[in-house]
Amino acid sequence: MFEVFAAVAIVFAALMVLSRNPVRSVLSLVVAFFALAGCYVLLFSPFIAVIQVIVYAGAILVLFLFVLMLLNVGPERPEKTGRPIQTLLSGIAIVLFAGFLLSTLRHSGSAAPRALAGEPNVLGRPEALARELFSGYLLHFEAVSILLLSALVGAFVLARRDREPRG
Amino acid sequence: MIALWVIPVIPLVGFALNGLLGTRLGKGFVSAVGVGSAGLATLAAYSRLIPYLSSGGGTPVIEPYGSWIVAGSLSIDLSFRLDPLSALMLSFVTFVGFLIHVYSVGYMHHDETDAGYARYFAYLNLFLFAMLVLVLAETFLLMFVGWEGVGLCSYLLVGYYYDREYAAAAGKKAFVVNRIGDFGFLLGMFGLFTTFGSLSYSEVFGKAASNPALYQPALTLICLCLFVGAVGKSAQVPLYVWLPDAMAGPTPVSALIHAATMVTAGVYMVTRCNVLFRLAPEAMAVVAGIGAFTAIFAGTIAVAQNDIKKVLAYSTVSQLGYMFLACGVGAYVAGMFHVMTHAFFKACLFLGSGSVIHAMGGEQDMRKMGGLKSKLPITFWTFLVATLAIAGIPPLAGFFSKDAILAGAFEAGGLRILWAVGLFTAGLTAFYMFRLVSLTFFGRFRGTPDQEHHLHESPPSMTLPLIVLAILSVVGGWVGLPAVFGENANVFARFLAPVLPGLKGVEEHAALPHATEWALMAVSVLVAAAGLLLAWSWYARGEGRTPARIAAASPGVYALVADKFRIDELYGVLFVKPFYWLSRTLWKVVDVLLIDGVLNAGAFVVELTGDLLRFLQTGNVRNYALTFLLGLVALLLVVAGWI
Amino acid sequence: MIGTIPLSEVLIVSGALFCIGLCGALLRRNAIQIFLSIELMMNSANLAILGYGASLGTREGQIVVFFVIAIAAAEAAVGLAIFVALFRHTETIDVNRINLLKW
Amino acid sequence: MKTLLAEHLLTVLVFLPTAGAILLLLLPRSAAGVAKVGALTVATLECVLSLPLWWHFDTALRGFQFREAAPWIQPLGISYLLGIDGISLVLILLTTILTPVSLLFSLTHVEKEVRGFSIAFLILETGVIGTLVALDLALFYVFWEVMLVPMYFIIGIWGGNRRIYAAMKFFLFTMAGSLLMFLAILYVAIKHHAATGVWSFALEDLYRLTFTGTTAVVLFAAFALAFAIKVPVFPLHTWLPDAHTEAPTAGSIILAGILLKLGVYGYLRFALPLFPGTALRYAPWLGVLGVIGVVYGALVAFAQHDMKRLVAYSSVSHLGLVVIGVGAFTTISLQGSILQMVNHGLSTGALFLLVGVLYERRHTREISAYGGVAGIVPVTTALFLVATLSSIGLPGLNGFVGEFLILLGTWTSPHRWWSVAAATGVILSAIYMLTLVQRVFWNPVTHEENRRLTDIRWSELVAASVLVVLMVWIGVRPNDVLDRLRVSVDALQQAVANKQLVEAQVSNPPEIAKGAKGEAP
Repeated sequence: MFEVFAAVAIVFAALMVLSRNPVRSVLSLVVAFFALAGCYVLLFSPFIAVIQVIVYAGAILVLFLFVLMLLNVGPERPEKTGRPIQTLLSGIAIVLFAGFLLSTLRHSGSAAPRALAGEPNVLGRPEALARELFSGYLLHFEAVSILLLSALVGAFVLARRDREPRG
Repeated sequence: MIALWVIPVIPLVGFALNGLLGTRLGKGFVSAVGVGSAGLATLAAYSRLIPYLSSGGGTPVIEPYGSWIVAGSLSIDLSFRLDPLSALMLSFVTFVGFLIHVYSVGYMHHDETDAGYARYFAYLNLFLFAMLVLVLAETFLLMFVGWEGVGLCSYLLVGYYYDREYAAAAGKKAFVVNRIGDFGFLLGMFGLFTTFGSLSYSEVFGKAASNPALYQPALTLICLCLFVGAVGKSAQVPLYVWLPDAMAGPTPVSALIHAATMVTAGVYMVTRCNVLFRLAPEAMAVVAGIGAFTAIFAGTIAVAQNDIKKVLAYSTVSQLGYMFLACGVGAYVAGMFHVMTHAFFKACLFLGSGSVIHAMGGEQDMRKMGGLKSKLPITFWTFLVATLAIAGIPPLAGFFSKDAILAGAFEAGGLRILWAVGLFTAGLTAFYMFRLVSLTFFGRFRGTPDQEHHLHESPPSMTLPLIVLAILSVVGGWVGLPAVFGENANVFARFLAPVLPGLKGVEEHAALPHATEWALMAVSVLVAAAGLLLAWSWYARGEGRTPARIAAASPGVYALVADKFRIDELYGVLFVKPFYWLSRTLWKVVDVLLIDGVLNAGAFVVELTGDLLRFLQTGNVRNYALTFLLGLVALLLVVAGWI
Repeated sequence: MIGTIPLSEVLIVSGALFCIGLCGALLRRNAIQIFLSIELMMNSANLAILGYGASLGTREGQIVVFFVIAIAAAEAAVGLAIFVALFRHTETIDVNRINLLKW
Repeated sequence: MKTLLAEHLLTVLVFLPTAGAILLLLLPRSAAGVAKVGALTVATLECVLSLPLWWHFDTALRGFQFREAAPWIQPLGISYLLGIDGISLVLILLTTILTPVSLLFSLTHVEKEVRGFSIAFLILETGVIGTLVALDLALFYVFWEVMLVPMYFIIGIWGGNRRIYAAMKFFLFTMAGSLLMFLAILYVAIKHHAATGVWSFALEDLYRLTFTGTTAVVLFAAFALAFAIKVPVFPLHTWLPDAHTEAPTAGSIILAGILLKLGVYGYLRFALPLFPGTALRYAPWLGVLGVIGVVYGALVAFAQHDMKRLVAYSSVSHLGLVVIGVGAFTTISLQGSILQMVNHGLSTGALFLLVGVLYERRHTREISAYGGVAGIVPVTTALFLVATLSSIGLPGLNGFVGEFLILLGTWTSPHRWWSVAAATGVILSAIYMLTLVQRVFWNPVTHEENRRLTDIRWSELVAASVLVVLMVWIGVRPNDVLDRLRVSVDALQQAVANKQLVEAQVSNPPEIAKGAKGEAP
């Protein structure tokens, strides 16, 4: 099951990157995120999976779509002056990095402990999660809420059309 | 009995009152405070002097008032000393000072604003304070306080007419040249401190007198340093150049500071340190040499001057040289005697010239005067008395003091060259002084009709001091009659004797035989009389035709003398110009070019590097991301140990 | 094993997604696509965190991911606002044509 | 309240200005008048509070007084240690007097961003006093840098035309030196840890360390460089004319009056007792640089046509004299140097103030723009004359005592010729200062606009009079100051001598040796 979700996620992620049309990119990513949400469920995190669907796939990516439509950006045109060196270097770097990453992860993955503590569905139960979140991580939670508030204000200020002189 | 500190503090209070309030309260108040404080100081001084004199005056009175500076092994007390030497100075400084304050009331009354008048009297009082500190001090450092203080007042009073550039420049010159002397004085004090461990007179002189052999090696240099100070203050060659310029100040100032009191401080100091100087014969020789040279050099210049005050200024320089000549040959008493008599007659001469200038409406050129005898009778007669006194005509004061100096120079032995120079200078003095009198008071009036109309005798506040000083110029010498008039005739010498303690291993000159002394007197009187008569016949009778012929015969020499041997110009080329050049060069080259240049070069390298490196900043986000990734990969490779 | 899933598998998937995102971030020129790629990379990290959390049997993995998602939301809002402002200013969101950072 | 003051007087003195600055921060930006008066009030209160230090200072006690101690950054052994001896005492009083004086002067002369100006000044005062009372190297460094920032702004915002250049130069010069010093401080503290196993930045702990060989030379050089820049010693002086000239009048007063002294203070408090052997080995160089500074500063001053620049170069000359006194290291010359720092603060402060009086009326510092103003502004002239005389060392005023002690003390040291060379400064200073006076105040009036100058204002008069009164006071009763320096200077010399012995005994020169076995210097 996990392999299926993973395969879908990887394929659509690749589609997202390869597509020249940004709208198609976003939609591919939505699919990839749904697949990831499936993975999360299998990793005993149903609550996160739900958030992934609602917040990430639902809210954030829809916001991207809005912006794309607002700006009305067409598909990426091929560049006149290619940047071969940069592309080449990027390729090399990515390959090196990927190789390094994958080889390392394979090893570390196998070395990691695999014991399960408690019932899987206990681990993922939302009320247990909430209890822990609002006891041990209350301060962090509040901090994040302030961060969101300021992001809200910041986004408003940045995207405001009428730029009267400030300060 | 009044404490000694009260004497200088009275004029200091006067200074403070006049300085702070004088402008507001008007001339009446200023005169009252100025003259009053000088008078009170005189009274206070005499209230100490009379008991001191009547008690015989042998032992010095030292009044300590606590310590001033204590640091490490240095301990300077604030203390005053009354001994015969300071008593002598005190007596005439206060009295002449007071007379000149009185004179100033008349002299300054008409030509200045309230503010200027207050300033004048404030400075004058401050000067009196500083001079009294100088005279009464018990330590070298305290003397230095007065020493620099009088220099300051000289600066302020010479530059009194500050809106005239030459006056301001003259004041500055006076101060700076004096500072050069003070530099020597300072070094002398340092030497004294390291040699004797103290700067107090009693300790220094006591140690030196009790163990001359121990201290003798260090003393020559110390004495020379101290003498540099005296050269500056008393306007000797080569530092005399400020004194003639100092005539830019008001005339009473010239009388008080630049004739009677301040400029004699050098002589006072050398006399004060006679114990040290007598242990340093080389230094004494230098003193005598400089003194003699100054006497004849300045006397020569005086012959060719036409400005009435300039003649008197060079005459002062010359007379001061005379005093140093006396000190240099060991005739300290004669030197101090001349200081005193000179104070009387030179003050009288300056005040008289002030009266003349006053009458002439500010004119100082003698070529435009003449025939003032009848217009200014009191001035004329007092001036004549003082001239005869300075020329050395018996029985006026100058005769005795000058004779004592010449006798001392003669005694000193050697080739008697010092004596010859002194004698020649005496003749020169008589000549140029009578030239001055002839040009000013005899002959016919050569000024404008306007000036002639305006001629008048000065007010009593000016003539009274003249009369008093003239009387003193007559009788002042009688306290120091030479030995030929009897063994105890020289009251002055007997009085000052305690100041000149005997020194082990230093022999004193034997007194001259009476016959020689009579002969010397006769010679000096003859020379003086010759000078007088020559001047009289050339300038009063001949109306200057003979000297004009002489001048025309050798124009170069005459111009050189008239231009004061162009010493100022020489100094300009030797010191002033290079100084200007050096200061500008150091600034522009070392500071701006070298130091800042090096720094700016450093800054430039940084800027250049930045200019080059900034091309790495393409502004392309992907480049940054790529660089970031490359860095990360490299780091990972390093961590993994692949590189 | 997490249940039946080996941790290494989770991590490899995560790594693969990360590399794909990296390719996108480096090779795409459209700013929005770059942004999307970054979001993908973030999700790959989330996957790894959840995998570790599950394998260690703690809830902390989930809590961290929860915060990451919250912050991602904030970041997306501000980032997109910047793009809007940028687009209004330069009429493009092609990062090769935007070089305001250039010296 | 009473005990707070009694036991924590130094803390109160350090932070009272900061508290005042915070209060001012609460004011609206436009409340210029309140900000001025408020800052002046705080500074005056500070001055009043500092007076008990003067009365209650025990002149017989060796070591530091009015001590306070509290832990600060414990893991690193950094603590809040305060205390003063005679040397810091006189400089503290100089600071607390000059600050209100400059603020008083600024009452009528600062219009731009008054609140910011007042705040900068108060923070500056905190920095200076903190530097003077800190007995912990880390604390000292913090205050040392705190001092830099407000001064940078004072020059950069309220300065003259080239203020940015001047502020930059000032900042870079000072920063360059202090960074080296910071490294040296860290190194010394690390060595202390290595030697004793305890972290400490406390000065008296670090005094016990002994450094020899190259280590000592490098460390000493780092300290000395920082302080030499601040003084400034001859080739490092070029920031000073620019900073002084461009700074606003009040800034120049503080800069010349106080900040420069901290260089010498730092040298005496840190560089010298920490590395006495090295310091004394290189003292001849210091003295020579001082001699060059005296003559060079005076000569260059003479060439200036900007009044403030002239006074600034005269500072180079005067501080050169102070450096000579320190280099000669005799009891007399050291006392003279410290006294001369105070004197220079007063006389140069007064000179800058009075130049400021003219500048604010005529808006030019060019000497040639003046001439003959003595008759128009007599009171200013009189005060300027007194300040000049104090500056050129006229006996009876303060400058003389300091100069005399330095020259005499140096004369008694092995370097007699320094004294001779430096004594020429007596002549040179008279030349350039009197030339300035002549060209500004005497001579005929050549510029008609000068006839409309108004004489000194009350606030300016009070500010200047305070300085003049102090000049006369120190000139007449120098012992009041010298008494407070005596024991401190003595202790310093003794500590240096003791430690030199220890240094000589250390067998393995390049490495750090154990402390002097609990022998407190």
